[in-house]
Amino acid sequence: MSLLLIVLLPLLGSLLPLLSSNQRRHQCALLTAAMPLIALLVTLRETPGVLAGEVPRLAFSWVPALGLDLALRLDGLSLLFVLLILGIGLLIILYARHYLAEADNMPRFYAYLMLFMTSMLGIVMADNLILLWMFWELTSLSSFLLIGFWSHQSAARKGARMALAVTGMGGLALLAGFILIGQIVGSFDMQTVLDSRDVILADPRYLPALLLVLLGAFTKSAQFPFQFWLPQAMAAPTPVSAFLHSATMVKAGVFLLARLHPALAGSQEWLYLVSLTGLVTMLFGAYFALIKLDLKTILAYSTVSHLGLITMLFGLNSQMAVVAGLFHILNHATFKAALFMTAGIVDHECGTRDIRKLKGLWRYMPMTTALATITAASMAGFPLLNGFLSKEMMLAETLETPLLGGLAWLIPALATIGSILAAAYSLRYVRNTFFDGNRPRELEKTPHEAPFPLRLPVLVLAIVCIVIGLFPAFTATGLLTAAADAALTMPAPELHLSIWHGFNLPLLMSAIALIGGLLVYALRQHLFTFHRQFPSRDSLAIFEGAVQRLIRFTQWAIDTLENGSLQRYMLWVVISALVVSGMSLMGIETLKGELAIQKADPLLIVGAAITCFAGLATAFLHRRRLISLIMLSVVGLMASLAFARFSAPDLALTQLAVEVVTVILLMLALFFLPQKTPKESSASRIVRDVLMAAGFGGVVASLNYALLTRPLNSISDYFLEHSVPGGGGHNVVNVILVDFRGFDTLGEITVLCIAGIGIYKLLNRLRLFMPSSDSEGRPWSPDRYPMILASVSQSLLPMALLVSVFIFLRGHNAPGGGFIAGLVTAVALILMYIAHGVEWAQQRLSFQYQPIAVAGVAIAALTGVGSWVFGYPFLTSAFGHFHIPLIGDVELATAMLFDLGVYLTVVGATLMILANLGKVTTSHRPSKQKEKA
Amino acid sequence: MIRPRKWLPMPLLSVLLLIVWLLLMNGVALGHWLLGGFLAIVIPLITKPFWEAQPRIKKPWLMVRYFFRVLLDIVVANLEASKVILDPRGRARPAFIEYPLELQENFAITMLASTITLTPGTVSAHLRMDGKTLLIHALDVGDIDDMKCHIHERYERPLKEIFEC
Amino acid sequence: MLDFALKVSVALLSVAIVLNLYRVAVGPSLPDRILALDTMYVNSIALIVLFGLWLGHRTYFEAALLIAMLGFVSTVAVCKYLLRGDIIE
Amino acid sequence: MIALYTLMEGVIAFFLIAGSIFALIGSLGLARMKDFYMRLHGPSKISTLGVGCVLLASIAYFSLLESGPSLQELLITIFLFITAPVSAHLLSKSALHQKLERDPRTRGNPEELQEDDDERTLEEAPQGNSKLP
Amino acid sequence: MQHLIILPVLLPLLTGVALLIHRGGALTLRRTANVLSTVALVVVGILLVAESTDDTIRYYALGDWQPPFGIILVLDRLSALMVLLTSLLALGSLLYACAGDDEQGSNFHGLFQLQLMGINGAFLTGDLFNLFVFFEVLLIASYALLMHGGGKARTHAGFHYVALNLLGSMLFLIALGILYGTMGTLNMADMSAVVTTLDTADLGLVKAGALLLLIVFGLKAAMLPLYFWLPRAYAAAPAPIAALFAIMTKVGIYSIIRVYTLIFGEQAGPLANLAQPWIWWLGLATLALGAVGVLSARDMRTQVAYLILVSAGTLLAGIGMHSEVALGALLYYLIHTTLVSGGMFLLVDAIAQQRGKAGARIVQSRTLTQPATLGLLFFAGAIAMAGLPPLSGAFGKALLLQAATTAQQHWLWPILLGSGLASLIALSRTGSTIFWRASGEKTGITLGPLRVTGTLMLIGCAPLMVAFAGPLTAFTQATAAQLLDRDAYVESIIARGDTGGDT
Amino acid sequence: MEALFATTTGILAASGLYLALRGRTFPVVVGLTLLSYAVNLFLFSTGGLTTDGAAVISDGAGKYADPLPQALVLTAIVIGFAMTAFSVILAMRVRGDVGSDHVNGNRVDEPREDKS
Ligand code: NA
Ligand code: NA
Repeated sequence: MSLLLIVLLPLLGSLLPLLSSNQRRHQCALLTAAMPLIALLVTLRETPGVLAGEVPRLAFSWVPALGLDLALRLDGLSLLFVLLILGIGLLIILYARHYLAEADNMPRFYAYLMLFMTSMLGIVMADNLILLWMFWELTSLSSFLLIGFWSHQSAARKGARMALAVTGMGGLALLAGFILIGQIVGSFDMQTVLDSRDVILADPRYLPALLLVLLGAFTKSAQFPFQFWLPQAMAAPTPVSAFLHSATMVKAGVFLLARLHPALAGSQEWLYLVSLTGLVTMLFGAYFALIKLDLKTILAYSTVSHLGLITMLFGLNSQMAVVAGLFHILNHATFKAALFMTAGIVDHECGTRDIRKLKGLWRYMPMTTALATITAASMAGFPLLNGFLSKEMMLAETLETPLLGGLAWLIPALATIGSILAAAYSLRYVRNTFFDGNRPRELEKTPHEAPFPLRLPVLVLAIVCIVIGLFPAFTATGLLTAAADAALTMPAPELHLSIWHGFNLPLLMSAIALIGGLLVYALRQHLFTFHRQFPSRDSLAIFEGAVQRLIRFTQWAIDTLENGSLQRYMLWVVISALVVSGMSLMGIETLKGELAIQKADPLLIVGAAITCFAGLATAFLHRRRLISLIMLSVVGLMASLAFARFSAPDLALTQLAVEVVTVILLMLALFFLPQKTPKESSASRIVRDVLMAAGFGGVVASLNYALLTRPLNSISDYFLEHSVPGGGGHNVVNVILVDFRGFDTLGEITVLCIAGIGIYKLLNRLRLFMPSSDSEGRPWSPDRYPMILASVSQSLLPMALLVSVFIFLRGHNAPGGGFIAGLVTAVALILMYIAHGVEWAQQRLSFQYQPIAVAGVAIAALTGVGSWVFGYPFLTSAFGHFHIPLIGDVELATAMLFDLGVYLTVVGATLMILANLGKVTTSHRPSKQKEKA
Repeated sequence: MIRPRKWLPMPLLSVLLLIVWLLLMNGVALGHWLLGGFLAIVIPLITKPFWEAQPRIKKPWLMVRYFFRVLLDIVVANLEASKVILDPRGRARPAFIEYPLELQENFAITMLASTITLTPGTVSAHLRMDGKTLLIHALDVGDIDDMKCHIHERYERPLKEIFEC
Repeated sequence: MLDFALKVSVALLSVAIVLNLYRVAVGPSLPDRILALDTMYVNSIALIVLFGLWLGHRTYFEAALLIAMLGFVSTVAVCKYLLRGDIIE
Repeated sequence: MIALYTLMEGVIAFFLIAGSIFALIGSLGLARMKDFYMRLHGPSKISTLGVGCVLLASIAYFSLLESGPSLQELLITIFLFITAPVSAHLLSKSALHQKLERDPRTRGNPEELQEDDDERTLEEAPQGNSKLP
Repeated sequence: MQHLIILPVLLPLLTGVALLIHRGGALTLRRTANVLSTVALVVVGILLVAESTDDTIRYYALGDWQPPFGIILVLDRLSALMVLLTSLLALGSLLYACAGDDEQGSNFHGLFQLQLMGINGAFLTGDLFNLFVFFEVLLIASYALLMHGGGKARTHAGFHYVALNLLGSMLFLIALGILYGTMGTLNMADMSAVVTTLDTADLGLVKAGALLLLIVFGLKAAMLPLYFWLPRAYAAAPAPIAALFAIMTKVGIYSIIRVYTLIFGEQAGPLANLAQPWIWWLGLATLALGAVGVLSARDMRTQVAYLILVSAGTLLAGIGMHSEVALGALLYYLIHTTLVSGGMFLLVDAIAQQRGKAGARIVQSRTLTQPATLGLLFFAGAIAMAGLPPLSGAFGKALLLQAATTAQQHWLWPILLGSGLASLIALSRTGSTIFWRASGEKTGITLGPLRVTGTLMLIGCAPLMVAFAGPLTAFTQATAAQLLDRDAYVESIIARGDTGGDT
Repeated sequence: MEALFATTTGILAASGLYLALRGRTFPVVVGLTLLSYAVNLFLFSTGGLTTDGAAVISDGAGKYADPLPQALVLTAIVIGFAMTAFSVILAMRVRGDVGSDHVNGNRVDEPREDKS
């Protein structure tokens, strides 16, 4: 349980500062510090056990499907890191309290910081790979927020994004690597993984898994060639740099190397990949640390270099090297955090971090100078300080490495060069800033010593440096042994940490490093001159440029692909359909099935010829739109005749009615759309479309033919049998519509109703060009409502209504039904609109269309609900034949009520569409008759 | 109290509707009569507002005579027109005739125009907006004035009698 | 006899419809085409009725009635379009 | 009874043939005539009559089949006779509006077919492409 | 409670009808009615999910006509899940809309309910033609809602959307015709039974029909060459509607899952799994292109639209992997992506409102009035969408990655991870521009409680889905197992029919 | 007869599709309508072509046309009508809002977007 506390307390701590206000800064800092402090105490309570070799673990099952458990462990490795994170974290909280300016939002800063602390603790304590990954990515995210904290600075924003992109990429790779490992091992449980080295190394997936994991670790720990994001992260407030980008987050990568060392190390791949990357990074970072001008950038590059060093140690496949690496993690965290804080103090008090502007600060800030000197010396590997110890161990290990075979001497040589450079940049950092002359130039404000609380954390860390440096055996051995135990497959080698190991090669190398560093520092101007030959490369600009290019490329790609042309989009759909159906058709041996071919009579041939002709004419005369429309009418008429011919009178009626309404609608639209289509398509476009259309038609025809010539064993017989006894109707099609498949019909009238309402929406405030003359330029006829038409149409209305009642009532037993009846009524009313105009008709219709249409749907639905009363499912119909004396047999069916709903919907929706459209187009159209009236 | 004007605004229409209903139902069972009667009352009530000017037939018996006269003329006219169409040499004497109307009621004018279209080789092509001149196109006409006279005597006058007198 | 008469009638009406289509296709004017379409509707009524006779059902009565009604409305609508552009005004 | 049947069959056949011949002649007129106004005559009356005949045949047939009067088709006939003239009227109206060419033999020169711009001034002309407010 | 299954269709239908019967009326009343109905729908959804967990497949025979003759609604884990998901998404969108978007045009509330009816119907129906009908209901409602409030962009995108879907409907009908013409039935369970007894001469035809259906569903699901309608339509839609539309692509996904596991699944003999190879490669391509789109987006709405495309590609690839584990994984991802992307549409709109003239465009603009609230929500939403921990997107992706075990399936890894990186880069750019680069006067427009609730409700699902990932994944895995157990499905529908499946 | 019917369906489908691939709204709508006629014929024919079947259940009738596809086509026709109607009005709306009836993406004034 205490393990959970260690992680969760800082998480709680991320909420506490938000409760405080920006004005009450002390309270805020105290609130923030409370939780990690408790966590630290909890950790310390666990420490003796852990040092004694216990590994407290805790696991809750979380997502079994993912192999994710909420599992934590506190082994030596975790403990080392937990202490670093919490210890330095607390110092940072103190430091930040005095570092942040009044304008900075302190609660938010602390919240981010605590969030980061939680995720870091999670990484080091995770006992499950997926859980580790989750915390891993969380550090990237909180780091993003912290780097971008001063969001008004462009560098901060860009630096934050770049860090997120790089570490995010690494994180995703890491996930892939973890999942691969999980697939190899069969579990994400940390201990199982750590125990499965043989399985993992023998698996062919080992190399990809290793590469992916290393990608994750190297991006996080800023290893070459991913080092570039770290210096840019220095746009963050200095406490962040000190905490995340030197002491902790960047250590996550090397932590991971240590953590997975038992599972992944030991192979040649590991040896070469890890140690060489580390070596290169070490040299690269050290070189740039010497060149750079900004204090924090110098420290950032030195961090890169030191991380390289640690990485190299973990790569060496030697147990002692791992111990050295772990030791250096501890040491680097102490001195580098302290150094960053000194840089922050300088920045805070002088307003600049430019090493060229700074000099002689010791006069103004003696204590800071002292602390910086001590910690920098540690960084340089000066004896009696902790940096010296681990560096010497490192040098010793480089001598032992089997790397590079005959060229093995290169490794210690290069390591020594790295150490020389380290000594040089440490010296440069201290001398150029605090000494070297009397007074700084061109400073915005007069420097003075920082307030004590700002120096206190540095002091603490400097003391730690000294204490460890002086009494390594007493202070560090236990912790290191425990950590090494966790990072190694076998018990850690016995540690003999001491200041003095006698005169040996490593000591010589250390000495060379220090003296060489002095020399290099003295000759640094030559180095600068040499470096000036290279064009300066701003990684931020490069990254930003790359992202910009990427985005421009994607924009180009998307704009090219999605050019806004409906034709192209349609074409893709058609091509897809052609490909899949064409391929399937090719798999058919013969298109013709078993059924005998029926003979075609001349009438059918004539009908088919007319239909085809009209269809083709509709297409090829499309540029003359009205003629195309007339041809479409012919097709519609012929289709309806075909339905009649093939024994489907209901279809014939419906097709006919719908066709006429459609044509009226299209004509209404045509008034406002151009009446002709100009010739626009290129010849090649036309050829392409014709081919595509022909292909599509061919496929449709082939499918149709194949289906027509194959026998069908269908469920339809059931409907024919049950229509009369079960549905109470002789017109099977109608019974299917209102009963067997009444649910379809309910959906269908809902569609119609929504279409009406949607169109009403579309017509809202529609502004259109109204042509004052037809396509030939003739002005419209002044005769608005031809008298003869008006006169005849009014007498047709009652007849039409009567006919629609007739068709409605017959529907269940003969062709007809609510739908057709509705269209007849609607068409008759539309005729009124045509003959007399909107105003006239509207005055005479006391009802609105939307309620009618909606009521239709409601009636249909409620009819369905009615069957619940009798304990039947929705839409269950009931019917009965009643014999009433004198009147005769009467059949009543609930399906008729349903059909009434259909009728009303059709009337309402159709009129909603047509009449509303008519209304919209009519307002304020000048006309002589109106003036008269 | 029954107010026939209110409940039966157009008795003639109602009768017509009832007949049409019985025709549609193709039977004379009592149920058909009842439903037909119901519709014959309801539909005129619904459609009443759509009647602009209700034509009043003053002399229904004349109407019947007129109907049969037109029926006969239709057959004759069709035979004549067929002759012109089938004439291999395409002999026709087409003409536009401006026919001055005496009729004033819309319904009567409509009936005249329809009659003219259906009968003697003529189509009523256009009714001028003033409502006083009917433009007639004739397919094969000898003397235009004779034609006008014929129309007037045979159709317009009876219509005038039926509706306006 | 009836059979023969039916067959002849169907043949004649088919020719009539083809002639209508000819006029629809060649025009030359829009009123010509519309007139031809209207005639096609009328001839279709005859055809449907003949079909009912052929089968001995009266199930096609409604179809004929509807063609008559809707054919008229659609002709009226197109004419209105030619005259006024706006059908419903 | 048989005789009546045969007689009725004869009547039906007569109406059928006559009707379809009329319909054909109407369509022939549509196809053959010289100008639109002449083409209008065939369909508007001959075709109508033709269809009417066919409908009469149908009435006769079903009356015979169902041994009782069956006058449904009468409705269609009446409907056609009411609507055909209106269609023809509107069609010729739009033809006149479009000032379609007439056969040179045509006598009479109605003002509707004269080329003048008076109508243009009657309404709307100055509006141009007006946008709705 | 035998009628429970039909309530997800009937409840919104009746509410919608009641709301539409008069255009006017008190706005508050409408809002209340709509919200109450949607809440009731959530409750129904929960009950349905609870009922489905006993692994019995229930059906509701409409009109009391037994399958395969009548239309049935089928309740299994998947349909219950989809219904619940829809109602949750709807509630969030609706709350947001009630803050004022509903007043931008007429009939919003009624159409909203009818849209839900269409979606729920599509999820529940067990009849292929009925599926077509509900597709049309949901489409026409979506057309109308897309146009809510009007505007040039909406109209233009709308026409593309409508025309393409019309073409899609035609293809659907052709496919239906082929399948009916060869199998003689429309009930999906019955089809599943019939497909095993097909004559070899018919196989090619059935295959054509089955693959045409894939085009149709792919069009809805935004599969690669068919997705073109999506970015503009979603970007142009009013925010609450765009949010609701997040479920629309899932209707396509659902249909693909249903049809290609039930009818053309393992048991379909020569036609077994005929669509999965297509779905796999096209899904990967969609995923990749979606990522390109996310990077290319010039405004936030478009960006979220492309994120929808990314998730569609991910889901399709998951289907293409064609294993129980993958199916379970993708269902978890589906829940996540639906809710969170819905929330993102709302959020992006809320942000745009506070940015003055800049609107949703990813350019420098004024400081937001409520940067903290919106920033926090955006951060969470972006993390979830990009698939970073600790939110649900990460879990979904990790589950899918884990499900990829064969060499071919490993293609998913670089593409899925790459798209995640692209999203991360793009969203961090967006976030930094919107929240960090902002300067100048605040507009003073604030987010009302309704908008906050709606957005929070949807984006808040991301952490909730993490906290309850255990039971959720257990449910989705069981759903996947149920989906692949075709025999149980068919037996529980066809065998129970009184009249028996004698085809 | 089957070949004749299938050819007709194919030609209508091809004509409809050709129109649907044009660059203006009106031909697209007309094309989709035409296509829907073809599709309706196609769907209808999947139950087989019955030339002299009875339309309603009666004792004497021997053959019936498959009623199920008819019902499906009826539903499809109605839905198709609703969709066509919507798309027609939408086409007008496009003209009203965008000022052109192009759908080929070339001449639409899209809102200019600032380079970010
Ligand atoms: Na200096
Ligand atoms: Na109008």
